[in-house]
Amino acid sequence: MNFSVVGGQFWSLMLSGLMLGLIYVLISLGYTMVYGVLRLINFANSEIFMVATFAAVWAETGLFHHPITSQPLHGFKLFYTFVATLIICMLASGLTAVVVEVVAYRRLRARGTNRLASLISAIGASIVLSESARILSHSRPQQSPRLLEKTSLGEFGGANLRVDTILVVVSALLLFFAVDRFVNKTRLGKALRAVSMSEENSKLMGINLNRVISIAFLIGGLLTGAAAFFFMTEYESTKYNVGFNLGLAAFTAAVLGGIGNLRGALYGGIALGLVEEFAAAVIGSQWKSVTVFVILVLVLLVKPNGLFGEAIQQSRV
Amino acid sequence: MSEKLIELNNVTMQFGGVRALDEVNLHVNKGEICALIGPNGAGKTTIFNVITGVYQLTSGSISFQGSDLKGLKRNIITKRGIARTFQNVRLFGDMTALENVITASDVHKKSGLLGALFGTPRSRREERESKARAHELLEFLGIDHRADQLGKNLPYGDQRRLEIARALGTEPKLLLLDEPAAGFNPAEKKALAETILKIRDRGYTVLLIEHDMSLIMGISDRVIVLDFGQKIADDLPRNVQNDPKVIAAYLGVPADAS
Amino acid sequence: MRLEIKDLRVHYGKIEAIKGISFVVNEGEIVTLIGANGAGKTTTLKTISGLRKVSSGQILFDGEDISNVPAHERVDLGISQSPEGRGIFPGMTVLENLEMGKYNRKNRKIEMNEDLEMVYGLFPRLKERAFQAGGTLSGGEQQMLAIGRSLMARPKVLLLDEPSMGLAPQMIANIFRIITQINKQGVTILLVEQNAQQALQRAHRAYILETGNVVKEAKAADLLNDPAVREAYLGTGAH
Amino acid sequence: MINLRDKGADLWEGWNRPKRITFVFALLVVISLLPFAGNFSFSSFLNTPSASYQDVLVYPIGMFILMALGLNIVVGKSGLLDLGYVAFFAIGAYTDAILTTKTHLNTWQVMPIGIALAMLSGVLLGLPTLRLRGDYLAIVTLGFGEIVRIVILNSSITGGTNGVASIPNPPSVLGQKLDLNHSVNFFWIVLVMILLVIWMIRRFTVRRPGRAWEAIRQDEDVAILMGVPILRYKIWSFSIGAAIGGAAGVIFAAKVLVIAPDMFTFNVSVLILSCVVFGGMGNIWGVVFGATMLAYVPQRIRFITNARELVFGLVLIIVMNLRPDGILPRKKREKLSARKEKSA
Repeated sequence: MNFSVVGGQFWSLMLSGLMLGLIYVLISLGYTMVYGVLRLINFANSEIFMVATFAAVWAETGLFHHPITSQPLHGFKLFYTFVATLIICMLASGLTAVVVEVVAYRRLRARGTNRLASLISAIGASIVLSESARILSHSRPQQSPRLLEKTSLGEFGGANLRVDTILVVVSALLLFFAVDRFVNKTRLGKALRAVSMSEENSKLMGINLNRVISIAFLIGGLLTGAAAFFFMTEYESTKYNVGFNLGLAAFTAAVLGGIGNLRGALYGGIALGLVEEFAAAVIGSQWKSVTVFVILVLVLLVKPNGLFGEAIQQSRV
Repeated sequence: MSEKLIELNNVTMQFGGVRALDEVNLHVNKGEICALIGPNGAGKTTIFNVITGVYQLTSGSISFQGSDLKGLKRNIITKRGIARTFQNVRLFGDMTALENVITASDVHKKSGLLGALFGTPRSRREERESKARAHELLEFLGIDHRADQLGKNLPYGDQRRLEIARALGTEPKLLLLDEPAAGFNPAEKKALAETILKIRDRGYTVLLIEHDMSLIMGISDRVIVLDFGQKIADDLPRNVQNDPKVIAAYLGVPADAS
Repeated sequence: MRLEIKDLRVHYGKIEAIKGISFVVNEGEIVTLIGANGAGKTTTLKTISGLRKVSSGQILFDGEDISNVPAHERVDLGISQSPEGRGIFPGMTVLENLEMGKYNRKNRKIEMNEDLEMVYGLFPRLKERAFQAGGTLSGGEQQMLAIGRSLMARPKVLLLDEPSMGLAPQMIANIFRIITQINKQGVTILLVEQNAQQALQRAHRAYILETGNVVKEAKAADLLNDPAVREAYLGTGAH
Repeated sequence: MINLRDKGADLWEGWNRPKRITFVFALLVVISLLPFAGNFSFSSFLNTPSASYQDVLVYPIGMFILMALGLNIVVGKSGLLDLGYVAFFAIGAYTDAILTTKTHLNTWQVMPIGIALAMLSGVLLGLPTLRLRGDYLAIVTLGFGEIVRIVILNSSITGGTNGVASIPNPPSVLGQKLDLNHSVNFFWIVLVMILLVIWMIRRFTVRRPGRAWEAIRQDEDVAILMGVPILRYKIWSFSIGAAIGGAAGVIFAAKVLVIAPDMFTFNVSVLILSCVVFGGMGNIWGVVFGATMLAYVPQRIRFITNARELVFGLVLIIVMNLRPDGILPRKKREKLSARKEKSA
């Protein structure tokens, strides 16, 4: 235990916690979207994340042929790589999510089999994804080129305000508010909310249930893909099992905020990111995931509806 | 004065903006067949759910055999002597009829896992007794020939009868029947009426929700009418049938009268 | 737009809930199905709107068999159902609920204000509460919202499931007055109701249902004092 | 598709007592002689590319069957999805590894300790989490499995990444040596454990605990309204499953002599779950069949070995979509007498 660390690094821990938290937020929306319409946990979401990290590596090295060096990109090159890779990541995971829904959920739902069955088939899908990646990548970590300069823009209370961190934080926040707006203001978004409140009454409104469910998977996937892209720009390395810990953490964030609740996911993700960074600083980074797990169990015990569970009725997806 | 078995005092149940039960007072006497009727959405099944502990009361209290049921776990309430059937049949479909009943009668058994593992004398005796008693209950409901069939494979009528047998398996003092005649033809209804009377004659107290008025009028000692979450009548069947408030609740009042 | 039900059978799990019923709703009519609980009224409506599967028989809408059309497409055809009880979206505002009613309409945007005004005209209460969450409304207001929402789709046939359920008498009379008004604006109405007095006063024709069968068909007015009605609800020996 | 289990059950019910006893006895003899089947030239195909047939019988086949039977109590019988089953296996294995290397206790003396520790951790995990709905439970157990691995990885007593080496073999039983050259004896030990577990499950199934589990699996809400103390029975189910996992872990450590954290990943939990699901949740023979197939086939066919988990994933998806009840599903049957009556 080393509490003295916290004092000196307070603001830099805050910043890195915020960034990690926002990545969690985006992934946890993958869980939350699906949970909202199906009342089921999308077990494969962690692997949908992994797929997008691989897509990022492929796009940056395979498609744009950027060498793996510590030299950041500049100018137009940076711009098109950033935008194109982000889009490719989002599409990769969005499509994967839609396929997972068709393969692992749709048929079982039509048959009305029990929850255990769809849970197990989703686990199956998640294993297929991660194992395919393992075999294709020969279990080796995949490096991605440096996109952004890791230089400081200035200091704030001892924290380095780095370009990349700030860009990730800002983009993630923008994406979150875009989704929040989408769900609350657009016709499709409202259909998502309607289905989460009552399937039967949604049908009476003329809503095509299968389509809405696919869209929930798609949006969840797109966001998870964006999270994967930000993760790669920041950490620059991935492996076939990268989704496991991140998935667990993001799920914890979703539960923390009250699963199925958009704003809850935002608060839950940020809170978890901060707690994790501080815990890592104080008790050692190898205990990061233990912290996550302990928080998960505590929340489920004390407030099974999440910390922001009360709001569920209002802003459920 | 007959003895009150269960008593609901000012029971209120609120869901969101809607009051499903509004200050309801009612009781069931020991040994009677009491019917609970009322239009759709009047709160009848909600009464069953608050009695069996499925819902926590918003306010009010329920006393059973003189003691408060507040805060008791659902399985303990069953153990105290309240058992129920369900509006939509909810059997253990993958168990045989016999196992369904034995599972319910396990509530009063003492032997645990070690007993089961090593086949202690008590465990063997209890298993024997349960089995005999379950057969006896199935016999009583007229479905003992179905004992070894799976719940889900039983014909509909026998599923309903099995639900009653299962509820009786817990040795209840109060038996709650939720629309036991739903989907029955007249002959089946008649047979069911006789069964309910026989159940009462065995010493059980019955509270039933039912829509078939002729069935209710034929067997109940007392009828309680709910409307809009409130009790609007509590009387002998004949009186209830001619109570203007009850008729209005069911048939509505003419437009000009309101 | 004529709605014709031919020898319809519906199973609910193992129970045959509807045992071969036939009836007709002509254009411009209010037809009511009355009968005690468990007679199969709600199941009939849900089958017409597509929420329940048909076991056998036909649902003819304007002469076409729609029994295999998915529920969400039937709305586009012009069949709207206002569900039993509190079938609104509790977490959405009144306005959002009403907007959902137009979910699939082609001229959604153009017609929106017009239709909102129409619904607000019928139920001024909803306008006052436009920005309040549906779940916080009283039972009567929720019922108004459910009816108003189904009108937003500009249905040709409106299916009303127990609009009086759980309402105070004053409110019941009010709702039924509005139902007549809607009908006068040209909407054909199939009304399922337990409150027989009101339903029979407002409807043109009526069918009495008993345990999944039609037992009687008549002009609504003729049934008002028919002992058969009372019998259907309160059993034999009532008097 | 025909239900093989029902066919088998019909046959069994048609027999009288002496016939049944003869059959069981014969079956046991055949099974215990299985290790020798690889010795003949005509059956040498049983040997797998990586290991001798006798070794494969012990690990993975025997161990898989044992663990799958344990997990089956939790998932198949009581309907609780446990994705962290590997944790109990790891606890058993490390208990044996640490105690036999650092104390004078031998494997058989450690066995009850390993079982007790696994059970205890099952209870500790179960108490707070078994109140949760199914999918939450799945995630929490998954997390638990991971936590146990991380703790092992980061503790000094467990040897961290390197694990524990030179774990002693168990002492001889009835004069039969248990070491690398005597896989047959290990097989017999595991066989006895499997038989014990089967005996236990059968006892529970026909009596009160089995009914309670079955009721919880089918309809938890009704079960509690019929008076079943569901939390208590869930915890029993959980901890008995854990105990079997722990026992398997102890024997595993004693057989392989070296254990390391990477033997106890999430994949193991999934693998055992696949065995249960593939064979038929809730049915002993289905589980035994599933475990045998999924343990042996990837060993035998080399190209699958690398893609083993991938195949398991596919198995889960395909089986759930096509036969949600597995290859040999749980009791769909009624006693012969009941069916005769119906058709009559």
